[in-house]
Amino acid sequence: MGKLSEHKGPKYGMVIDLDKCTGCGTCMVACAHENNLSVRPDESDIQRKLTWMRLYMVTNGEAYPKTEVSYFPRPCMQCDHHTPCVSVCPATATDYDINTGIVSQIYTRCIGCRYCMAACPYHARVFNWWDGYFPKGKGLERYLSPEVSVRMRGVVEKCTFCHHRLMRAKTKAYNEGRRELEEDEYITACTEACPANAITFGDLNNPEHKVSKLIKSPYAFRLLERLGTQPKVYYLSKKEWVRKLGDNYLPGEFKPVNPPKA
Amino acid sequence: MFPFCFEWKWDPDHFIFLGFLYLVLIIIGTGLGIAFLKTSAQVLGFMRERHFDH
Amino acid sequence: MNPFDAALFPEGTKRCSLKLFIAWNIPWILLLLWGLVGAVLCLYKGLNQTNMTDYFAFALWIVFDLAVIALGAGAFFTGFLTYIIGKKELKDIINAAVLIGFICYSGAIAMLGIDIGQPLRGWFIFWHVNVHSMLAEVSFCITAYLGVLAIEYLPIILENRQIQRIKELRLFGNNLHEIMAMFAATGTFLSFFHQGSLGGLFGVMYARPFAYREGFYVWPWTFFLFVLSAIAAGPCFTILCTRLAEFITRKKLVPDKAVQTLAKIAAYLTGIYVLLKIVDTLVWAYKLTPKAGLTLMDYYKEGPYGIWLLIAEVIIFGIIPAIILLIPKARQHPGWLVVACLMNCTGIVLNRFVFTVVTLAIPVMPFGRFVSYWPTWQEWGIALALVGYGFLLFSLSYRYLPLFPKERELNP
Amino acid sequence: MEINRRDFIKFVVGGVAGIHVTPLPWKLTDDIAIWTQNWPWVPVPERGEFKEAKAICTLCAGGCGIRLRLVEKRGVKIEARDEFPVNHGGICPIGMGGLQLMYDKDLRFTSPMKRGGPRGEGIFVDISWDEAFSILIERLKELREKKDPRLLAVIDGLPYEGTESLMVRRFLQAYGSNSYFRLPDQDLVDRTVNWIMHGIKGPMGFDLENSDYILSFGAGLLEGWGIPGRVLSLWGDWRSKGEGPKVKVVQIESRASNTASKADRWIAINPGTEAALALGIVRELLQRGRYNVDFVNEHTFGFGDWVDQEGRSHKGFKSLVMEAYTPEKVASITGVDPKEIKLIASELESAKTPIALWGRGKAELPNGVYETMAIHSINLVLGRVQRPGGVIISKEVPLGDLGPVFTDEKAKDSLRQDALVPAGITGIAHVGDLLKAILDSKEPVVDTLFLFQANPWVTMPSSILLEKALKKVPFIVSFSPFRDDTSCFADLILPDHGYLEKFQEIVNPKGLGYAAYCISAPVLPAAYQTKPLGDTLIQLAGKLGDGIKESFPFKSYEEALRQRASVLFSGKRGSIKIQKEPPWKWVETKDSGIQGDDKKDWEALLKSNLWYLPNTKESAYIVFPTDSKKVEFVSLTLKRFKDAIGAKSDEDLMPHYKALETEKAGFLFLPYEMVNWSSGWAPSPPYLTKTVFDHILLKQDLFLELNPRTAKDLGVKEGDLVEVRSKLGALKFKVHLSEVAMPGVIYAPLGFGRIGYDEFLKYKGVNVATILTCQKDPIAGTPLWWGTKVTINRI
Repeated sequence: MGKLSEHKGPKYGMVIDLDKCTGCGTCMVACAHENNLSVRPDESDIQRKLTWMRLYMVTNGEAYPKTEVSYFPRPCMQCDHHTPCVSVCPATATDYDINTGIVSQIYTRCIGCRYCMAACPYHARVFNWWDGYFPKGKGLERYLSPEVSVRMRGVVEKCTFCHHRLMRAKTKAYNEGRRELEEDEYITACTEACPANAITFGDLNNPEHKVSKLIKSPYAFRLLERLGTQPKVYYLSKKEWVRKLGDNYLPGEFKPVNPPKA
Repeated sequence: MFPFCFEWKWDPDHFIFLGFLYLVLIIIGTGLGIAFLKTSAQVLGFMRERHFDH
Repeated sequence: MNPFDAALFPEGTKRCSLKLFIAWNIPWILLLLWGLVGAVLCLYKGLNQTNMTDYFAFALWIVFDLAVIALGAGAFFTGFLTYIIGKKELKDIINAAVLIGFICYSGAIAMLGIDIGQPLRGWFIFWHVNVHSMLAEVSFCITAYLGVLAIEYLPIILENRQIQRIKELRLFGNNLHEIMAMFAATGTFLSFFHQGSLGGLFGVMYARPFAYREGFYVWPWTFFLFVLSAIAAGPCFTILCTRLAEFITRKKLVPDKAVQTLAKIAAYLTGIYVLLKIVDTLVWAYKLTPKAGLTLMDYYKEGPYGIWLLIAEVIIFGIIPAIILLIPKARQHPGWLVVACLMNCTGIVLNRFVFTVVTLAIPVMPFGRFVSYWPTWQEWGIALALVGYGFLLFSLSYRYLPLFPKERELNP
Repeated sequence: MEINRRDFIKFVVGGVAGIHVTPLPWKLTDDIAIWTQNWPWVPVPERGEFKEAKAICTLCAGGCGIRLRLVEKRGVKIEARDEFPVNHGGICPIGMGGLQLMYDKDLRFTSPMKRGGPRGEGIFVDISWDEAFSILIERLKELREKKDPRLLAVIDGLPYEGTESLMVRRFLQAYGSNSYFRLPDQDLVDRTVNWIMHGIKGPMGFDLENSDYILSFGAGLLEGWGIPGRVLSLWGDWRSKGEGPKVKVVQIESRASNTASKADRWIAINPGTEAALALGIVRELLQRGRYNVDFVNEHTFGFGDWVDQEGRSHKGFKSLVMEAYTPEKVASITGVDPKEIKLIASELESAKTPIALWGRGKAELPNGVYETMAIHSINLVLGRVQRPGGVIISKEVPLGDLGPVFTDEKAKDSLRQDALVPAGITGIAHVGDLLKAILDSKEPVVDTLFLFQANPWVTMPSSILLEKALKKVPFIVSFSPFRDDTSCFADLILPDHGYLEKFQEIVNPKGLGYAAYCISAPVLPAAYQTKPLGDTLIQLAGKLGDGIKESFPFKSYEEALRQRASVLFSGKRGSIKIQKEPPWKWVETKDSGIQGDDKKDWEALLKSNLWYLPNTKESAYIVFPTDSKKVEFVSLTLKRFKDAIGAKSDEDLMPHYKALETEKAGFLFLPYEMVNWSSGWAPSPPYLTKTVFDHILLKQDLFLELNPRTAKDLGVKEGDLVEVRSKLGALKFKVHLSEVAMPGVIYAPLGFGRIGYDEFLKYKGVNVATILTCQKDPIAGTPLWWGTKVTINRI
């Protein structure tokens, strides 16, 4: 699987600026809407909450009035190296697309063994413990998008970087006789929704794209980078304490960035 | 599992993994087959039945 | 004595009255029924009937699966020793070993069938197999091996006094018996790989520092440790079961020679296993864990699962039974033997529990939180049904089949 | 032939073997698997042609521009419009989830209904529109003929300047009633301040797009303050690394809210003492002489000491501040270090376009008038009025009116009498006044009550009174499209369309820095048997006849809208075309896009969904229509009403700080608001329940947020169940310990404990608003709610 990383084609990735992120949750709602997530009468159990984009609230651990809170929006990391969930799935229900770098999930193939969930350290995968909540005549099915299939009980689902939006964009481009997509032609629902424009989406393999510039920032980091999963979701923050929360560090290991002299 | 499933690849991994699997199945199959044929042979009297003890 | 019932007993053996036998089995049947209710609920309503969550993707059932498959290893290993190595004395215990193996594997597979979210598509594992998945390897091997166990168990059934009367079946049984070595070999091969792969299952989760291990080629060290621990504990479990049977039937069923041979082999294997486990633990604690930016204690800093688990698993239920078994005097002493076997098996179960539950309870993300879990009655029911099923099948087999070839000699 | 055991066994073995060589079992296995992939109870979204429609979002008075993705006529997704100046690409979670509010049947009144169970249970039975009308007409006629028309009361939560609200007031007037009540919100306080300080009766705006330093006195910029879509998107711009001027945000608040944490600096302050800090900052500026001398001298009154007509000399604002708000004093009141005050002053000095903001949290609950004046006085001494990046006080939208109201004799007679529930000096009474009157007065003050987009159950402090009061009202009619909590007490429902199903309109989106008018045509077909409010009122008037009918000469709501718009067009000012140059650039729009043809212009307006009038250099030089023709630090307007407001000293005419008198005992109990949870009239879309953390709501339990130190004093632990009791009542919470909370103060979120709507919202947590104890603002009469003291007991 290592060889995939050298692949030259587009490799879609995301950069989330945590200093811009206000923790408003619009990304979660947009994602749920875009991807036909089921919503149950009670969604307060974080261990069974169906959401592809999850918001984690973190604090700097200081006592009042030095307290500070921040947020980690967490889509699927679309791990690039030896994708932990892909290699373990016994039924090939999830796969890493060499041409996009996107990790797919085939709901009609998944047998619900949940090995992929155990293998994913980001809890990016959620299981359908129940049948989707669509009571008869309540009308909850009326806003469902035909672009994404509704999942059945007993299968695992996860963020797909709104893969159907890529298809949409490609079809459009094809009809206009273009082979290449423009930078902003394909973006995920959360990227489009974020009111603070904290999320940037694009092709990490394309030096022209904003994302590939942003990830060069000294303030850029990835979640649990040292595990070697090579996530394609990057985070930005000027706050040391926030960056420190991006990974596990032994005492003295974390190297603060000194802001570049202006 | 079969070449006509789309995830099938003609790579060593598949050869080794499924190679062994099919080998095992064949062995088990033959074993059963032998026992079955032998028995029928003995029943039909083509073959003398040996007394068997543990 | 009910004549029809008695007519089924193995020749020249004494069995308790039918009434008593039925009474004895009632609790097991109740356990089975409890499990049945749970199973129906889980299959009909879905896995929301359990307390499993997105964090506890694996839970009680997987622990049970891993445990019984490890303990069931006695079957293939004894088979291997009997037919391949040629330890004739073990012929006196092989039947029991096979039966125990059969119970464990059939039970485990049944439980897995409920554990997955889409049982009706379970066979996709085979059809759309991903050859890189340890779980695929496990599924293939245990299903194939269950077939082998069935074949090994079949002749024993066919040796029932009444069935023996039917020429075809008797002959078929005999003929199967003749080529048992072939099946034993196959079983050994299969078992080696799935026991290993069960370990690989966790070892390969390189993004879960608690479970991840380096290894040899595609196999993490847990692969080999699981094989080793299984063949070390399997025989012990076989011994325990036969001892239990002897205790309950108040008869001697297996000659000491057979038991001692197993015990001796188990002793060495346990010894080697514990040594390697200690090495593995040290490498894990001082090499892999720091590499992930963690210290050993980070794993145990919260939640109900503490460092005591490690101590219990490796020292109390690892080193101690190994030592007892390795001292000939001790393992020849019936009491100590049972104690050692018991501790040994406990250690292995603990090991499987830790890899399954604790691995998932520990957050990897720095801002994640520890989670704990307690099964629902449905989960307990399904798990315990396995025990009920085991007792039931063993009791039936003992009553009606020549499970212990030497029973007559030992009880004239 | 007899079958022996052999044959039987042969048969069985043969059979078993036989079946497996047939394809049957394999086919079956396959079919079952295919069945699991197409379970009939898993919905399959209808396919169809994808379309796109543009609209505005009126779930709050923001009027954000939205794009709707449609499959045939079915809405499947809402997106924000980047080109729309109001929200420039921003949208809030509530707006994002809007479609669920349209389609979730149990959230909506799906047809006219009448009460089918006890009051407040929210049990209704469907009736026809005809029946609904005839029930109401009968009652209104009888009330008007036989009783006092003033017994028809209205609680109006519609945007104040909107056409719907105008129609409601017009209906009431034509009917002959002056019992008009609004929900007390910050908009009302702003209007009051605008009136008493600048002499302008209209909303205030904040030109945040041009501010470079934002001093926020508890304004929850990230909790949903103003237009969330706009503010959140601005926040992103302010935080953009790289080009553009760096904008600095300083948050003054007692709780480490998102805004406080994400701001450049957070200043923890004793709750309710903001005014003191503001005036302390003013004093520091005056001390240094670093205030806008020209502006203060030329455009303000009452800065220095002054002499009235009677020749009596009075203390001016400057001497008041210099005497009363010394750093030490302010520090002791607010708990803010004097060094901090100096720092802020220096920052204000060095900033080019600073602004001081007010309006706690979402600025839905009102602040005090004096308090608001005090904070605004920072803007005044810096001359930050009608300037880029400052406060905009004149945002007139030249829409036409609806023509003369025909008050027939009956109406004239009753209107001559005083209102049954007197309003304050602002001329606007609040729900609170009504409820008190209902509960206290022997005489009936209301017979029939109309509810328009009003849900005081959650939007009004001490709403525990609501239940008691509403149960004393003989007949309640709700025109809400949603099964909101207050509507649960209604006897008759004449449901409005959902927002995307009707003509939507926002005049002057709240807090926007320039005059704007957002309007959009229906983009979804009505999902249920509802009727646009405007049309309902027109038909109601028609059926009532007399002057009322004459006051509503329109065929439809749309016609009324067009009549108003035509005046807008004739003015030829502003633009109905969204220009490249954004409206906050302070330049005249080149091409207004108005062609002078009402039909064409109307279509153009519905296409852009926006009319706006940018501020220009000229806007800076307005004449303030006060008595002094200046901005009044000392409000002569208030002087006129000084008896009514009980003003004794000069101070009472000026911005000043006055502590709320609260009980000594107990803990201060403050509500907080969340951008991802509606604490207003619109329900939270079900998807929002996914965004609420489990330390805020877990199953049915709402969490009380308190500092670990406070918890230690109280002897409570994380997760404990406690009872919080105020003068008004008690609520149950679970405890959550967090350093976010100020020691000694306890916090809980607003908007929970709903009794209306459906399983997604109903009975989740408790409604904090119910037990907030209030005092009345001497000027606006609005509730002052941040002084609630409570006792906490473990249970």
